Amino acid sequence: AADTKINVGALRFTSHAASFVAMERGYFKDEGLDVSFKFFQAAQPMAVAVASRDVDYAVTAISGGLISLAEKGATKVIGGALLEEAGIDGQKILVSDAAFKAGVTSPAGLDGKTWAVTQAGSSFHYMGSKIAAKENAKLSFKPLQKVGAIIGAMKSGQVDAWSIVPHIAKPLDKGGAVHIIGNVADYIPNYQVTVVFTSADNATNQRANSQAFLRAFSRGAADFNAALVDKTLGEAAAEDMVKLVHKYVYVDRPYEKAAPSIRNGAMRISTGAALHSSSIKDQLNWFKSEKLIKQEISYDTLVDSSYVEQK
Amino acid sequence: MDLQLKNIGHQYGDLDVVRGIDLDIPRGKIICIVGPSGCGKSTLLRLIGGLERPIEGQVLQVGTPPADSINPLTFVFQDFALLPWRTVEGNISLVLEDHGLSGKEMEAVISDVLARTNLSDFRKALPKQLSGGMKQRVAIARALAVRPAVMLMDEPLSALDSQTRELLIDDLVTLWTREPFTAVYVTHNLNEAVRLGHSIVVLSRRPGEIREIVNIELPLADRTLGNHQLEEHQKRLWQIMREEALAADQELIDD
Amino acid sequence: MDLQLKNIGHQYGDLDVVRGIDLDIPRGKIICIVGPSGCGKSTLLRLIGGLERPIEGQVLQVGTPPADSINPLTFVFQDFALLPWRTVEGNISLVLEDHGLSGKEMEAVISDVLARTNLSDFRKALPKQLSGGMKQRVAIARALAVRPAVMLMDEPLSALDSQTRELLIDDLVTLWTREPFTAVYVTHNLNEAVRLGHSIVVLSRRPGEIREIVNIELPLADRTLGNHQLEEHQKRLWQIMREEALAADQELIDD
Amino acid sequence: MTEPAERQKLVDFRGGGFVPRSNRWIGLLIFVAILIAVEIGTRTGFITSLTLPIPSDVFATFVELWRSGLLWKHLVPSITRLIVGALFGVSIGITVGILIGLFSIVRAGLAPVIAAIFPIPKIALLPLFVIWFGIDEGSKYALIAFGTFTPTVVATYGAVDNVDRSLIRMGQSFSLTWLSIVRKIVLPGAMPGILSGLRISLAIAIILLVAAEMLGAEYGIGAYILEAGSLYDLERLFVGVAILSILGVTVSAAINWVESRLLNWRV
Amino acid sequence: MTEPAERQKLVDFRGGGFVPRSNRWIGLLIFVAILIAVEIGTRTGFITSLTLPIPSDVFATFVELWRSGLLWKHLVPSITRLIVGALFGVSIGITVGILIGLFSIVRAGLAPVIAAIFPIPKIALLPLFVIWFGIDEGSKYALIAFGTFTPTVVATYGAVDNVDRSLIRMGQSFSLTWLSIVRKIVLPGAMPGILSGLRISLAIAIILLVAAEMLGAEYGIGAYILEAGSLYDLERLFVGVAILSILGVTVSAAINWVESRLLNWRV
Ligand SMILES: Nc1ncnc2c1ncn2[C@@H]1O[C@H](COP(=O)(O)OP(=O)(O)OP(=O)(O)O)[C@@H](O)[C@H]1O
Ligand SMILES: Nc1ncnc2c1ncn2[C@@H]1O[C@H](COP(=O)(O)OP(=O)(O)OP(=O)(O)O)[C@@H](O)[C@H]1O
Ligand SMILES: [Mg+2]
Ligand SMILES: [Mg+2]
Repeated sequence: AADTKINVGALRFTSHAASFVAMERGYFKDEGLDVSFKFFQAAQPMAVAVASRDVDYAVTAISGGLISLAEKGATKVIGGALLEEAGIDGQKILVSDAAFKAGVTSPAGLDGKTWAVTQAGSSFHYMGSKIAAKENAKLSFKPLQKVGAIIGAMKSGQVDAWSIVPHIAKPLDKGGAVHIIGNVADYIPNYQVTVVFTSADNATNQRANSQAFLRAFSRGAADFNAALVDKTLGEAAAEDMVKLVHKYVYVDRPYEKAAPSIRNGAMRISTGAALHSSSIKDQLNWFKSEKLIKQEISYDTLVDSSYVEQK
Repeated sequence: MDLQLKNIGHQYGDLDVVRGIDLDIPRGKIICIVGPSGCGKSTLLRLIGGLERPIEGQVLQVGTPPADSINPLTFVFQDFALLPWRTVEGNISLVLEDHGLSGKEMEAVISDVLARTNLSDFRKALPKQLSGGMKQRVAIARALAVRPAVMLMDEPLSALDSQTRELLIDDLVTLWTREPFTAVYVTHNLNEAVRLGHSIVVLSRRPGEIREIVNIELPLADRTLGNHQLEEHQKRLWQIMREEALAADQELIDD
Repeated sequence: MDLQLKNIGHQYGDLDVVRGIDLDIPRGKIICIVGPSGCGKSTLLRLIGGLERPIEGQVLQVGTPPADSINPLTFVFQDFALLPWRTVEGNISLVLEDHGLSGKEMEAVISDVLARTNLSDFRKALPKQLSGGMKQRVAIARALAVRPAVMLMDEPLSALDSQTRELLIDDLVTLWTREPFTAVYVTHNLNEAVRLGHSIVVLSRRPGEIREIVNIELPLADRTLGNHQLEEHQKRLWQIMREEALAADQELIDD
Repeated sequence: MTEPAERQKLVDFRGGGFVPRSNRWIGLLIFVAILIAVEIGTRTGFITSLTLPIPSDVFATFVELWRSGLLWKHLVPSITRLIVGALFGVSIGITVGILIGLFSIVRAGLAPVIAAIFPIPKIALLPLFVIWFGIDEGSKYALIAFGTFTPTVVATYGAVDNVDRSLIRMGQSFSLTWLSIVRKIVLPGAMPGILSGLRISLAIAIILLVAAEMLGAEYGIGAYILEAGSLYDLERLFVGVAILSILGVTVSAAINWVESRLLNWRV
Repeated sequence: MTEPAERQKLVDFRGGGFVPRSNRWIGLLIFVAILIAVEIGTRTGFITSLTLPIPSDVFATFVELWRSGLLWKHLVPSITRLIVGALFGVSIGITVGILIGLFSIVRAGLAPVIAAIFPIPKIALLPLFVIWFGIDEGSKYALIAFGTFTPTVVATYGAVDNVDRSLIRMGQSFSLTWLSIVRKIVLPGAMPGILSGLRISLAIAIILLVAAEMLGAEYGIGAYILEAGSLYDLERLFVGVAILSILGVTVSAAINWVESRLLNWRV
């Protein structure tokens, strides 16, 4: 299949770098895919866009919306992407300055605090719940819809705690208005943060294309991991990678300002797009326990496990 | 073409407005209809002009209208009813456009009626630039443009101040004298009625019935301000109407 | 209390409206002001009543108003200017409320003026329920309620149909005969002017200057419809004014 | 009776028309027809479940919401926010509108500012509302108040401008005090315009409920809709939307009622 | 000259007032004054940097945006969306409004439906718009069209209702055809009402730009604002808001101009 036209949905985040690398280094072309990117401001419309066939493949966190769409027979998860791995710089647990001064210097002190989420059923909600469960703490969750609103609320001390990717967490911490008090990876090991998904039709009827996409995506992921996560290729290769990513992320900032943010944002992307099924099952169970999705939804409703290795 | 009203009666819902009106409107005469306010004068005129269908009785056209008449029954309204977004000229062409006249014919008609109403200089003016008297002269020009067999005039002068009214009465008399037209002229002004009417129909208060028909023989051109014979007619009409008018004025309006 | 106008002149921007008006308004007389439309009659009245400040000249109050006068200079407007959301009674109490009358006094005044204008039965009616004639009688009752030294009436009858106008002229004559009041009465209706005016001031077209002052000696009560002497006065006034009126009517209005 | 030589005919009728009247029953019928069409379409699969929910499922969801008592838990805070927010926005809006209507200086200073802030989308300012008013009820009230404020101001000063100047001159001619003129003539005269402005402001207030409840709201119709949207739960989404729609119709009916009471003096 | 016994005095002046006029200069002055106050407030730290950005920084950001050429990259798609969406919404809205104004059946059927969909917040339906109209320009046009549609319909049928019936009767009395009456009397007569409705619809269209560009928009003022908001970048947020505000003022000025041209017949 030479030059099959496909649309790939993306957010302008470092966590989507695998696709950008595959595009820039011609891996998609090698697979006979003619990719054009569709950029979104939020993950949720991207899931809907895959369901409506406007976008063929996309990467996002597992959300209630994504599961509902799978339940309606519209979408399928076919591979894994971002991964929390002990030892690699991952998502951070943050507290506001006020909470920090009041003694919440480690996640153990979170009991009775407020935890910011964008929406019920978002990954923030899941992380908060898991951390609270581990620490035996009671959290109250504040839905604030937008990351910007959460940052505002954190800075002004109106919510106590939050978790977020490192490239947002670190500069905030440096600014002094919030403090990093822990790593998500310590609480949710092997957390499959984001997954690759496509429409049910693509998953069942366009196997060749889907496999081709996953192959190219995996090559991009491997390059990215080697350059910025494992740093096995040296500084020059790292800088090359940062420059590549900068074409898509923080485009309106000068390179010098963008580079640290991109480096900070580097997290492991699953090798070979492997899926950590135990993590996904855990997330599904959590959604059910929160009554956010129907109880009868199973792992196979959500995931087409015939594509990649299931860990 | 004459008009005949046969036992006309009309109601709005439960409200009896006019009742048992029999009337002949002969060619070339001006019939004035007077009566206290709310007695159904305007309604009667709308019935005559086919803007409303009488619930009882018939309005008959006797004979055929002249062949060159574009709109045999033509209204002139109290509030002028000019389109404010069209010029004087445009307001006249409006009523000619639907009748397949050529541009030249239209132009000729417009120039003619504007000349007859002394409006030639104001051809391009918008209604907002005109005084009330001029506006009503445009409305009269527009009515003349369609060569009506009968002009139906609903208090054409009562929105004007009395000086302008005086001037326009003269205009109408001149127009009629030059070329007699048939008209039904509704007014509540007895002075106007005796100045313009060949016969004057007095309606009772609502439901409007014909109280009396007064014929005035004096030629229109001789009916000048302060003519004694006219004064007598006017005084007599006022006596007929005074009580009806008083009662009509003292009625509460219920919504 | 008399009023004296001394060399009054007024402009709106570049527009010269009235010019060099000298006039005495003596106690107990009705002065009518007539003139072509737009000649500044209303402006002159507003200057007299202190609603506008004359650019040239002075309006003087000679003597003090009677002690019981609540509002010495009181207007009666052409459009009645009744508050549509207040009843007849409420519209009258409006003008008394700011003057510290007790409830009882207010009640007495209201009953009195309503009786004088034959409106006692319509006390609780809203303006929308009243005919035009009744509305103007409410406005007159309201003016009487403040016991004016001078009534300033701006075409009080010209929004009414001619039958109602006829009735209200009688009312005004009766009111004046029973208890003479001072009034400046602006109108464009010469018939009204000769029926109500002790003297009639004729203004020229804009800028309004005094063309002539006509005094009529005949007592108001004797000035009936069709009176020959009045007809003569009216005819004479119309001759003075005809050309001015014609010119005023043919003017284009520029915005 | 008539001359035999002359042809007689009835005068042609050419009036009538151009007075459309609304008819409640037809309106209801159309609603029901649309619902039935969608029901059949979704049940037969002609309309996919991604596009629209099945109306009867929506209704069932609504009944469930009602039975569970959650309906009130969502409705009460939303209505409270509506009332408090709109009360602030409308009362400040009317006050400012009247000041603009009465004083040249205020008009010169504020009218352009109002015109400039009108087209600002309130959701764009959400992050700032968090800082300015917090994430509790304060910011929700503020957002709704801010959204109702501008249209109320514009409607009010338009209404004051439209008060018949001849009534004001009348008041002056009877030497009424300035305050009397404002209280007894300007305010009641502006009332019809203010009330019809309220129709728009309150519709906007309902629309803004969703935006307001983006900020840390656990309960509320807006929060309910947002959650349903993020879970792509179409039944609940449509229940929420239908509730807002009913709310809008109710508010409009309430204004009708106030108008029929307060403005019965209108012709 | 005058009788010495009688006291003379000038008649009291009691008119005037109640005619506020706007004055562009004062308006501008107030704007500048507010800006300077905020500038001083933020620079001295009296207003914290969390609350408001420093105006001069906002201006610098704007200049930078302009220099980088990105301004046009954002502005062009947004304005295209505005124009296309509003064109659809307004033209369909006017058509439907006129039909409602002219025909009883249409009115009975559609007027209540319009009243019911008016208070539905468009952002609540965002997920559905993606399904219905895709993520490309289609859904953005649709959202803006939908948002302008309802107010336009309401304004238009109100305007048609307000066309002077006596003019229509005049047309009938001259035996004009139905189509002539609609074209030459009803439409021009409704124009003032339609244009003033447009003022509101177009303001709403600008507001909806932000909602529309939540859906897969790379460039656009709304997308720019959303991105700035999600990064809590106040300078850029305010640049975006200011652009929308200027857009709103421009559109309003454009309508003024059209009115002065098209409606010069008004008194
Ligand atoms: N379309 C209508 N529907 C209901 N009632 C009407 C309608 N038109 C007129 N009427 C009522 O019919 C009566 C007669 O009205 P009409 O306008 O014919 O009176 P008129 O003699 O012309 O009065 P005026 O001297 O005030 O012009 C009035 O009571 C009026 O309220
Ligand atoms: N407030 C104003 N500002 C500017 N021009 C005015 C104002 N009031 C009146 N004019 C103008 O002054 C002239 C005289 O107006 P005024 O109303 O006094 O005339 P009038 O004699 O009462 O006319 P009419 O018979 O029509 O009532 C007119 O040309 C009018 O347009
Ligand atoms: Mg009539
Ligand atoms: Mg006047």
